[in-house]
Amino acid sequence: MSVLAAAATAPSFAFVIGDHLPILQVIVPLLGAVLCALTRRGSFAFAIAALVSWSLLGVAIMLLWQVLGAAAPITYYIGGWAPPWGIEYRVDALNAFILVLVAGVGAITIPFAYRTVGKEIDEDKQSWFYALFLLCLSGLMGMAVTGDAFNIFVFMEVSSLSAYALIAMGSDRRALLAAYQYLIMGTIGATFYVIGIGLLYVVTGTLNLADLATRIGPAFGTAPQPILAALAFIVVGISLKLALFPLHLWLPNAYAFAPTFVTTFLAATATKVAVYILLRLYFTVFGGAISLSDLPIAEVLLMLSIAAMFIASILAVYEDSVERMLAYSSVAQIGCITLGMAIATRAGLTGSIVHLLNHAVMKATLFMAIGAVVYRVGTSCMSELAGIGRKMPLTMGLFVVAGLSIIGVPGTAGFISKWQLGIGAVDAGLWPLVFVLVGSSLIAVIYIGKVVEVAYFREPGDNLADARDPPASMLIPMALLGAATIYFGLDTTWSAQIADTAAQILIGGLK
Amino acid sequence: MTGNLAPFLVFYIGAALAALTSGALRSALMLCVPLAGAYNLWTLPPSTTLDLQLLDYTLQLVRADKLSLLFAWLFHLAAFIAILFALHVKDRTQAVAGLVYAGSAVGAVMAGDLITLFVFWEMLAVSSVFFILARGSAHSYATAMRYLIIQVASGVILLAGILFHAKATGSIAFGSIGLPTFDGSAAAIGAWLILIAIFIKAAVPLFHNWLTDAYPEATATGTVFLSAFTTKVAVYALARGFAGVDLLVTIGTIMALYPIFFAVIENDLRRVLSYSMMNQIGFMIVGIGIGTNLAINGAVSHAFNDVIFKGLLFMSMGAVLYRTGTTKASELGGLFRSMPWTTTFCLVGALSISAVPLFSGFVSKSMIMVAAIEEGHPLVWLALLFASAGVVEHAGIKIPYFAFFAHDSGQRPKEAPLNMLLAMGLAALVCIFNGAYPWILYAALPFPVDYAPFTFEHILTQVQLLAFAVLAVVALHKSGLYPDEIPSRNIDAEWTYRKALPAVSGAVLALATLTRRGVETIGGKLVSRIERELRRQNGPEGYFGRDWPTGFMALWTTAMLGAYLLFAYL
Amino acid sequence: MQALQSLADNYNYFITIFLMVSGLYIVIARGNMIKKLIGLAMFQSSVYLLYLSPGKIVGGTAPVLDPAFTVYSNPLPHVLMLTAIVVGVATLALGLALTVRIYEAYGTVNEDQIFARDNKK
Amino acid sequence: MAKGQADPSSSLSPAAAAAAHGADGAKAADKHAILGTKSRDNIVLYVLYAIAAVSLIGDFVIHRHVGHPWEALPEFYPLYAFVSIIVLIFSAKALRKLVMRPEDYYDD
Repeated sequence: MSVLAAAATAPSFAFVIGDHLPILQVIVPLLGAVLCALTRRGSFAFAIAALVSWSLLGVAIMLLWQVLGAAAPITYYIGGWAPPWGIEYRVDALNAFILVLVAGVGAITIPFAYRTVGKEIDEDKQSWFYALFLLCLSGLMGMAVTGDAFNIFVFMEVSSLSAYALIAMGSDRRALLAAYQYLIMGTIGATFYVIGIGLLYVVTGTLNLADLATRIGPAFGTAPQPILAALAFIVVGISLKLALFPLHLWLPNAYAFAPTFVTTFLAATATKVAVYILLRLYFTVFGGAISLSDLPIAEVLLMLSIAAMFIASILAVYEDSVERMLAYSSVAQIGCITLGMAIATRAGLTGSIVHLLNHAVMKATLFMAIGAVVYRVGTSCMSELAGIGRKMPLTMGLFVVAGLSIIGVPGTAGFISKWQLGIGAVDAGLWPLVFVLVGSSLIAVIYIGKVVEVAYFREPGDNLADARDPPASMLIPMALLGAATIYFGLDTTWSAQIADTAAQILIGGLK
Repeated sequence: MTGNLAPFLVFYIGAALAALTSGALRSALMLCVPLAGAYNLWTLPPSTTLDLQLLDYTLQLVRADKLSLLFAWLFHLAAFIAILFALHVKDRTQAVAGLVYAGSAVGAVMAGDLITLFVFWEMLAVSSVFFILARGSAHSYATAMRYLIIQVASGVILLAGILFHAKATGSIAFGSIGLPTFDGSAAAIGAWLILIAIFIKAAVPLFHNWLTDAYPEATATGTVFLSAFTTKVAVYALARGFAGVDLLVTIGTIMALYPIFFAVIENDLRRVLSYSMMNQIGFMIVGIGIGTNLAINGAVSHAFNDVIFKGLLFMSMGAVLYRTGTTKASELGGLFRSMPWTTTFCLVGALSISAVPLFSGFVSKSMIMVAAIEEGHPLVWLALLFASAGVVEHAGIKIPYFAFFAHDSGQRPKEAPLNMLLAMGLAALVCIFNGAYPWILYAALPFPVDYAPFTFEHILTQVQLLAFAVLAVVALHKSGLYPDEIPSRNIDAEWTYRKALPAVSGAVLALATLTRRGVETIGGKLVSRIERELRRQNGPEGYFGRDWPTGFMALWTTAMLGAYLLFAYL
Repeated sequence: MQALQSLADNYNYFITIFLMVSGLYIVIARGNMIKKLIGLAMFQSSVYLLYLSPGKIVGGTAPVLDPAFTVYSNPLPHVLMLTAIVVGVATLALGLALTVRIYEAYGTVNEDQIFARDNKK
Repeated sequence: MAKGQADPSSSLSPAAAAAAHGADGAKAADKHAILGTKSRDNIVLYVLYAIAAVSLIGDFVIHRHVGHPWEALPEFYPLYAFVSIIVLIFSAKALRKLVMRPEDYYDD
């Protein structure tokens, strides 16, 4: 409220905008989507999408700035209705961080869309494509910004429905099946979530997250079981959305057959926002009210995370399609993130949160690099990419940089995450997890190594005759995120330190 | 760092340039890299550091103190000699790998913190493997992969250790770590993990087989590079982190003894040298374990001398391999007739490693011996005396004898190429110079040297030892009791993972599949079987990898929900 | 007897659970994609009941302020479910559209046959 | 391929073999001489003997600072070295029985 109060005393334009930043995160892409849908030319739609993404990043950064400067979370009441009756948007360091992450990935990768969409999507569908992209973006931003449990569901469905449609636009017919499967699983996940929220509403009578956190405790005393059931529904529902092993089965095909840009964007953002929701509900809402050991969620999460880090990594080793390989690698990396959650200490959560960012950055780079290869060569099958490193030196160079980060080589962002998670594990006395982290990195050496071997140590075949680095519009986003991979490996002011603040918020509310 | 580059960067830049050039230009450029590096090192202001902030830690990319500078100088010298020796090789990969490898070694010894050390530790592993791969045979490929796995594993263990160490001490600075008793605390786990990682890299017995496996398999010039850096970085790391740890005295003694028995009966002369290398590192580790100023000085100076004389011996064997295509004692002999220079240089190396007075081994090894006896380790001292006699036998006599003298094999290969001779000559010169005038080396040692090598007493002791060791060999020869060179393969600890492990797991697997053709005999088969099994389960068609119907996914979800609900209502 | 009584008292919840479980079962067990979607729709419908039944108060009226009434139903679940119904309709529509496209591409809407056709290729 | 254990007749070292064939004449001796001719071999051996002998005397001339009681024993070092080598060689020969395998032992 402090910001609103300040606005009342000094009603300049800048302050008016400053007051409404949270809602702008949702409204701008939503309006952009409508505009895109109205245009009939792909390039117009692209221009709108690019403008929206860039301005969204600006807004998100301003919001983060405000939050870091403010003592309390920034709140915003939709339509002026005060919570718990009205919908409240509530931004603290954690979701401001997520907002910047999502908006940042959107803004940096959007130029990449221009060429790939031009090639992969029919001209008459391009404006729809961008409209869907902006809808998806709006949904993801909405999930991150809102402080209302049911509102999360709505935005989850906005982003998911548009994601299904986007995936279905892939050129391979298998994209349709992947989208269908994702739709069924996504809907089950979302429905589980909404069932959980419904149960909570029945026992507490509120949907506001902050309000829930205070009311669950008393309600738990009278009726513990509905609340535990709600927790179970919510955790499983969101686990599906974030592709927690073994609920990840929808993910590889969805990522492999979606249009390149969609893969890049979703891989970097969709699962991350789902993780955020889980963190928020598990720690802030439930953790503040009940003892988290009433359900063995941390234990199950720990086991599944370890399984993900190993099994999914090994799956990645045996994939011939680099896109599917990266998809499995994502499942493994999500395992790293949930591992930090399961450790549930400040250091572990810092590892989780910083890995949200770092993984988004490096996986987006990898998917863009391989997308550029697909753009030039038409396939991502390793058997047909021998010698690609010599034909597309910049692209594959960036692939290697991001690959090193996946492995966790010092000097890259991946190392920071792994290190932080390792510290978290030692801190919590779970030191065998250090070997789990290190072991899964070793497997990552193998699958990244396979690509490097194919790309650099073999003679290029005839099918690569006219392969060359992609145009600047694709190369620059790649290079930016590649540079970010290194930057976040060297300077952690904007990653680990904010993540630490966010982890403190999560841990601080624990009962 | 005014106007100076970080020392490792000189090599890395050189490697980049070597990747872009070819022919004589590249050769010239490569020779210039260690020279430029040396100039850079010379002008480096004293106690320079280069810091970088990471998380809550300070990375110290460069730390110049006496210990690190000595090793840095050594590696520059070794790199120059090895590059000169390999100058005729027209292989870009080996050229680049060599410079990266040398640069990583320099980087590792100048690293002021453990994370930087780890980075270079892994860089050493990755860059050095190309020398084994470059041999180009299926055999060397398998060897290279075994080598790489062990080396990378060492790095990974190091990283895990660093994590615990950092957690326990709150610092990643690479100083004295010491070895607390193992009580399960983070500090103890960290120290032990780091120590084990270093042991692997130092080829301590039972962790050593990558060395005797890989070094004889590398190219003629590659082994010269390999012999110079990896293990000496490990020695440096021990000296820095674990000086004065009692365990090292025991381990070093075992390490000095264990390989000499194998060296006597080994037929491949480059493998003999590999065993000899372990033996010499054993001496150094004893010195580090004793931990007094004299002992550390001895260990460090012996590391310096060992790189040069062992490099010289490997070079002479490399020249033999280059000219005759083999280093098997049973196929060589009498080469001194056509390779007189190589023979001479080899003899200088042999005299140096045998610690003959006025050759370099004498001025450094005796320091360790004296320290051992002065610090009250009589058994260690006796064992090291025994090992010294063994060195005379396998490195002082066996290597030159079977390659260049012995019975005439009838081969009359050409003398080694000029660049090889120059490289060997330079190394021989350093051996003699350090042996006859050790004061410059002594001045560079980490602690002030209060030791006089050339007393009558020391010289007499050494001459007696040497003369009667040689006499014993001659006597055994004359009486026909000396073991013949037999084309053979001696199994060593690698047997456990190349034979026993596969056999055991093969047996287990055979039980499962009942009628497999008996117990598997070689590691490759096992690996491929495990691999096949993994692929069957995890490949694109495998259980987890295949496409699943939506219903199956939904079932998993429901099962998970059911499990949670069960917990909730129980 | 008491069990029967509680069954009768909470019949709305049992209908909800029945719908939920049978909807999920159809999603799991049926290979036909349209049937799967129908199952999914049933599954979602159960949620509407879950929210609405506690919101309805017996004897309560619509929440329009009038001095004649003092007992109102909770309007919020109704509003929420309006949104959920919209979401459900959109999901179903998108799912059916995808099924149509799949039928065009594969000539079948049976998942097993689709797998068979993809693997043959 | 396995040669098995060396049988006694073939285990003669080249030097010993040279000694055994010494009577065959200068040419044969040249072939088996280590340094080309028998006389060169002998010079080296005589030098070695001389050094050994002188070093034995040294023990009585030069005062040794004793760090270990055994060092005070007369001719400790020569004896220790000589015995060491004998022990070493015989242990190594025994070791051979344990570890020696055909050259292609690890190959497929």
